[in-house]
Amino acid sequence: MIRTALDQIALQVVDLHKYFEDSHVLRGISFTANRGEVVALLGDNGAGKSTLVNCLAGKLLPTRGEILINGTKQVINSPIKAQNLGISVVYQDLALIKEMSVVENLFLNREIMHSNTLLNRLGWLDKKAMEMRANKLLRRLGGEGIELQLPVSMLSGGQQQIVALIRAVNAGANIIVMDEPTAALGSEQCNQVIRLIRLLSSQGATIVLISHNLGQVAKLCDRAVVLYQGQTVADIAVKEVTQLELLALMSGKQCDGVSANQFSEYKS
Amino acid sequence: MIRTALDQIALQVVDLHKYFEDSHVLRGISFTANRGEVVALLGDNGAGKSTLVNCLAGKLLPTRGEILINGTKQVINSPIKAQNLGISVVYQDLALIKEMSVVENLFLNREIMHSNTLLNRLGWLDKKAMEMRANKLLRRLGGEGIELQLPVSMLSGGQQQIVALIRAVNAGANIIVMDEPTAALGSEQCNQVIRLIRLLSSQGATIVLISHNLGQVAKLCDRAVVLYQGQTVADIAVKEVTQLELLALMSGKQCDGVSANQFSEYKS
Amino acid sequence: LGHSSTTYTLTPEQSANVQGARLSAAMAWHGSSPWISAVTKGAKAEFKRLGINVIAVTEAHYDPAKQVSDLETLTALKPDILLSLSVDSLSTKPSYLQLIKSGTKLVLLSNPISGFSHGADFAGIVKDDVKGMGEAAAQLVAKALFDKGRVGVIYHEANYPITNHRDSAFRKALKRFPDIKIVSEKGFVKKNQTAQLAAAMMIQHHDIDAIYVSWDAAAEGVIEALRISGHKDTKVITHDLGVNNLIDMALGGNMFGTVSDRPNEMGKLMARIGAGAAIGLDTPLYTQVHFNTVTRENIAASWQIAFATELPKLLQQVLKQSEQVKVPE
Amino acid sequence: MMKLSAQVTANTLVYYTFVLTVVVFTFVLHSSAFFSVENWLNIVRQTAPIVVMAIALNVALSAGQLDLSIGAVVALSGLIAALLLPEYGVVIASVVALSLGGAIGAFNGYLSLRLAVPSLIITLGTMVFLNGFVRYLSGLESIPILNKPFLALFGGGSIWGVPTLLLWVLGIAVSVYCVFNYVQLGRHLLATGANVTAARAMGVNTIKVRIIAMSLSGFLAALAGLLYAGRMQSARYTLGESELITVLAAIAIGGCSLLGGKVSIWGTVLGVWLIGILNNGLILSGFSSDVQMMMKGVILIVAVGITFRARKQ
Amino acid sequence: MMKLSAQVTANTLVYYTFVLTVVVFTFVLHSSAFFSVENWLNIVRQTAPIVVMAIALNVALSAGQLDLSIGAVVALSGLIAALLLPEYGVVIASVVALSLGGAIGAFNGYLSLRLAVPSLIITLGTMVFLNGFVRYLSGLESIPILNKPFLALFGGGSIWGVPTLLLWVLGIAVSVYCVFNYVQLGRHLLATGANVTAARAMGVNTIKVRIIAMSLSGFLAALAGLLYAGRMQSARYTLGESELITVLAAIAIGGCSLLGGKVSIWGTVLGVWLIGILNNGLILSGFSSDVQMMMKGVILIVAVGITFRARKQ
Ligand SMILES: Nc1ncnc2c1ncn2[C@@H]1O[C@H](COP(=O)(O)OP(=O)(O)OP(=O)(O)O)[C@@H](O)[C@H]1O
Ligand SMILES: Nc1ncnc2c1ncn2[C@@H]1O[C@H](COP(=O)(O)OP(=O)(O)OP(=O)(O)O)[C@@H](O)[C@H]1O
Ligand SMILES: [Mg+2]
Ligand SMILES: [Mg+2]
Repeated sequence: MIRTALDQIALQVVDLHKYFEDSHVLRGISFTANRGEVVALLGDNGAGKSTLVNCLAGKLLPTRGEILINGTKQVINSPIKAQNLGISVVYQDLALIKEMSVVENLFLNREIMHSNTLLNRLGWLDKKAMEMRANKLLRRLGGEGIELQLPVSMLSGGQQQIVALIRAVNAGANIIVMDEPTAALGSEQCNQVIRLIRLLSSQGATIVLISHNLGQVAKLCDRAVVLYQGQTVADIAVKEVTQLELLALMSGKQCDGVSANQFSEYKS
Repeated sequence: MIRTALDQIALQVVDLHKYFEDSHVLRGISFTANRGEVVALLGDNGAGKSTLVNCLAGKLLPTRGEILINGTKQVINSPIKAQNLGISVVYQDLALIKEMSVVENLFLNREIMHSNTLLNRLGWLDKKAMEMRANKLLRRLGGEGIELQLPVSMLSGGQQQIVALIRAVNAGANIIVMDEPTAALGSEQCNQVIRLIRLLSSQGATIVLISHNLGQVAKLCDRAVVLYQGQTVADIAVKEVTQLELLALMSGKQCDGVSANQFSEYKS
Repeated sequence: LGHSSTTYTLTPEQSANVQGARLSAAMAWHGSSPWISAVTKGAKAEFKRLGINVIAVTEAHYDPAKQVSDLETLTALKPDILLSLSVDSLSTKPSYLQLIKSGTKLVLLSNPISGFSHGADFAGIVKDDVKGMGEAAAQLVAKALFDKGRVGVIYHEANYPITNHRDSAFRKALKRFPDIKIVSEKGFVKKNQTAQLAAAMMIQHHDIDAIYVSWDAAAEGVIEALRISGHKDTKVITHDLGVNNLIDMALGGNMFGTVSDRPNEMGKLMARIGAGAAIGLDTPLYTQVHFNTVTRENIAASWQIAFATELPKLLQQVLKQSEQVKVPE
Repeated sequence: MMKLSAQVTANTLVYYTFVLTVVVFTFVLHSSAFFSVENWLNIVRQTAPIVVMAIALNVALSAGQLDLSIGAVVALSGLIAALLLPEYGVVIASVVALSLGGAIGAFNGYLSLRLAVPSLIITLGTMVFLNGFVRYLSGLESIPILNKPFLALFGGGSIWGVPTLLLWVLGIAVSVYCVFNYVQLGRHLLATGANVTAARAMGVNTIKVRIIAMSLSGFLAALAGLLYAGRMQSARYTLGESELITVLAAIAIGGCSLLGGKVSIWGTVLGVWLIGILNNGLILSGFSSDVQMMMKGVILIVAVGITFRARKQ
Repeated sequence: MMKLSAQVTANTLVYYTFVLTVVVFTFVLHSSAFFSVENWLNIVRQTAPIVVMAIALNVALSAGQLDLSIGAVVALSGLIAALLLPEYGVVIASVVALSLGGAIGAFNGYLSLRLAVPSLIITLGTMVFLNGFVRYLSGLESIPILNKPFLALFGGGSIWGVPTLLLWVLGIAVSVYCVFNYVQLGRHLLATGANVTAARAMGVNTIKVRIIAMSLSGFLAALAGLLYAGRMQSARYTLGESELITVLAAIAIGGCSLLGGKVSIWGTVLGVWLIGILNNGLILSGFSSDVQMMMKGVILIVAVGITFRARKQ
């Protein structure tokens, strides 16, 4: 697979901090992700991964620190802003509207409007087009069995996750952040997601992937950024470490192969 | 590890069907689980696993079919009934009350009351006792970092799952049904859960485990019941099949090693 | 035509004519109160005597829109006679006209409707001597204070002609007593506010000797406030009769006196005028009903005149007790 | 206990019709006047402004906002129109009244979001303020309306035998129905009402959407005010004041949740009509007003109970 | 946008005090009578039954149920007590009135769950029915109460200089506060209100809990009725009728959500007092009632806005 423009930094996070009242959840997160790269974000439960994702998504405002998109410093103060910056997110809690149907969720805020100019102005929806599109998208990720008109609350856990994934991927974003996107998926669906991620990154998208499945990470990712209690403790090429070493890093232990300082080289 | 009373059937499901309006989701589920056994419930996304769990938990009433607990036919028409029958469940969606704190969730409906007889009668809570107990329980599953007084909504995804697990395990039930209990957990926590399940089953509890992680299933389970589109297509000893064979069964393919009919021996 | 009267009667033949005509009647009131119940009762009794069938009674919760709806609904019944008190003459006028067009004879209580002509549009108005009642209330205040003292006024702050006129008649009449001063005036929108208003008034003016309130139900709150704040000697003067305040009066509480009209008689008169109009008789434009000034001494008699019913049991008991108490006085 | 779809469902209609029929038959036994065309047109006319108020509240609720000020906006709008009509004519008077309604709604929405105070409290404040203001403005007098075009447009007249008020009701109901079923805005309103957090995460401008919901609610309430004024040929400070509870009842009966994210336009229309029919039938039946109220309560519970059971099956 | 804890928080108190002070100072400029002990006791007495009503509604809301019938139950309870007192004495009269309140609440709860109809609609039906019934029962007359022990117990008197009504308010508030903070029932009420599905899945008997919530609400409403009757030394069919909106406002100001799962007893008490102080201060200020209403609206928005902003920080 050919990685394009690997040297272009798409996303850079510099010394990010986040407090919730007086609990200091992110205590200095720094890492970079290049164009077309798949970066794993690893860490134990409660390490702060989702909090970081929320900061990138504009759902939370970091207390301190910088986020650079394509080299420019940005204040991501709302999900709309994140969207405009080309960031798309699969949230751990999916953030779907359970009462609304699958199509409605897939196209919320990205509705396909009627082609007639007048109706288009009014925001008149082209329901047919959306359904056709949705069917195509679902097939791509093994979601053929999902009934388009069913409210999301009636889908199985895995089916809901597929819907959230498709929604995020369909945004045509340059940076896609995925918070445990395969946690509820079966093996076959998992593989389809892995193939999709490969495809997207080959097309130049930057992927930040959170996963507890180290096997998947080893197969898929170029680099791994390890968080421990809200701090980045390592940022290393996946090929250079074993899974055991990664586990050690995640539980706060130093390991022989990589020193925690090693990752400071990546810092600008 | 010594399995006690393996021949006693703790849970038996016979030809269970469930319709949602006109969609036929469970189309004949039959399997048994013996005392002290760990039974895996496998199936693709949307196969009907969680629906089956909901029927066992008393959240849904099956349209047709029978459930026998310790050999007696039971109509499980409410979660209270299930609880009284000694069934405890970790739901896929966790079913925690997000607005309430961790302790409150752990002890909801199992509150420790004040020892003073009068106050006890009034239902006066012994908050101290509950906190101490909660701390002990959390430590057992790697949840030391979880703040007891925080509302569950503020916990990380994995932390929430730990809380739900502990709550279910703490009920002292004979039959524990776990719907993807490790989906959001890190490797270390996963291992702790595996150890816990082994301990519980060695103490005589029957465990029904739903998991997409076949490696985990192979390590932990005695038997695997495979669902495909709402039907049981296999019920086999885990040792007798390879992961690939299981995958084939889950995707509806017959496989050489085991015929689908084989499981009919387990029926009745 | 256009004459005023204090009574209206039907001769026996006229009554017989009415009975033969098999008429129907409806009533559309503005709201509900013991007073309007007494009017309804009087009217119903008279209608019954005249063989007229009462087919519907509505009350509008003091909401003109509701009254318009009520009137429109009544058109479907096509009553021959309609007795009504209009909440708001302007907005109800079109609906009255609709009824009148279909042949209904309209008898009004208290409030006229501007632009309606007597005979053509309506049969007559039965009303109180509003000015006289206001003046009588002023007399009562003077009597309570021995012509000298400070007065508070708690008045109905809404567009409602009867009470508005009565209140201003009271104010005007009180000016005839040079040593009586109105020191505070507060308006209420809903009658359950009067306790708050009275309490506030007494806090600002500890030395108020008497309070005038627009009507009886509103006076209950005033008496409650006076009682709780310990102002035993402040007298309350109002209009209409209510058991609760009469008991207070009988027991020598804050309630000093009230001016009562005769709702039962009003109902009877309205019924008769409606019946007369329905068989084509001439009817008076205005029919005015007398009022009574009620104090401790004449409670029982006034009740009988106003409501034509037995005195309520509790009130009877209290009156008996207080007479016994009064003996040694 | 699962929440139902946020979609607008039309199939509940059947059950309402059923309930209506039950109610109708209850009265048939008592009164034949009930069944005249005239009487039915009466009911339609009487309930028209209330239907529009109920739709207004429905729009606010769809986005999870509660608007208690609609009653007061009704009074204000009617009054403003009545005051402006003699000098400025029907166009300016209506436009000013409607814009004012929309502006008050927008103000409510903006303030509630800016101060992070529930819309319930803000609109309660606005309601109390406006109640005082209309009393002040009108001097407690009714203002007559003599302007012919205004009365023709908003009043109790008819076009080809169909009451203008019915046309208004149907026109507004159809438009709002379309917004919720076929237009992007409708989706965003419902998404915001069902789950603000998720809608925001998906990039919906929930603040804008909620302000739009409140403005639309204010605008429609103002329109209800014009319809009231037209029907009564006058405006009064008490207009719409006491209808809030009717409107809430109608909406709840209609199947719209007070928790947001759901909307049921035709259910609401039928809900108001049901209450209108009840009032009308009970008056025609000749009961005293005490008994009328008692029966109203009982019938309400029974009718709704039947509806809900029927819907569940 | 994250939901806050379902726990009862006492720390918001500070902010209310702050708002109260602001409001107080607004009036200080106008009237010195405002600051007399007499006036403050006066406010406490006048608001006492409303506080109890508000706590009643709070209990219902905690379990996610809305109880619109509390106003009507207040009237019924007062009336029943007044009618029974002369013959049966204080004990029987109060017990019957209170039990009736509890029974009506239980009936509401049972019916709402049995018919699967929102409690809003059922209690609306009950409210309308009872409104009619109390009118019928009372014949629109006030029923006087002369029973001395009853008046001493529920009335406007004092014990050691403290108004009995204040003792009632504090007693009830403390008890209900304890239930929600220290007793199993409170947890179950809040859990049911926050998330019925999850509470049910955890084995809470949500049906029983919600019926208990409604019964308690009815019981407390009936108690409010006795306090009203005691204070007014009479019972009227209109008692409590028009207080529903005040009660809703107070609860919303007090920080209790109308969506259930949250409760704020002291916030509610202070909310009612805030509204009481506002009314009192405005009356003392001598404005006309139009201006009073306008100012009330503005102050309400401003005060609550300040409170919410302060609380957020
Ligand atoms: N709103 C909040 N208030 C207080 N603490 C919070 C809040 N949100 C998150 N936290 C805390 O921040 C920590 C990190 O949470 P986060 O969700 O980022 O973890 P995570 O790395 O995604 O874990 P997981 O793998 O379990 O999803 C947790 O300990 C959590 O309790
Ligand atoms: N209330 C409902 N109404 C209609 N269909 C439903 C409902 N609940 C579940 N289903 C359907 O039943 C099927 C099985 O769902 P279930 O949740 O049991 O799957 P599962 O095996 O648990 O899948 P997963 O591994 O993704 O959790 C799904 O296709 C789902 O759409
Ligand atoms: Mg996470
Ligand atoms: Mg599942």
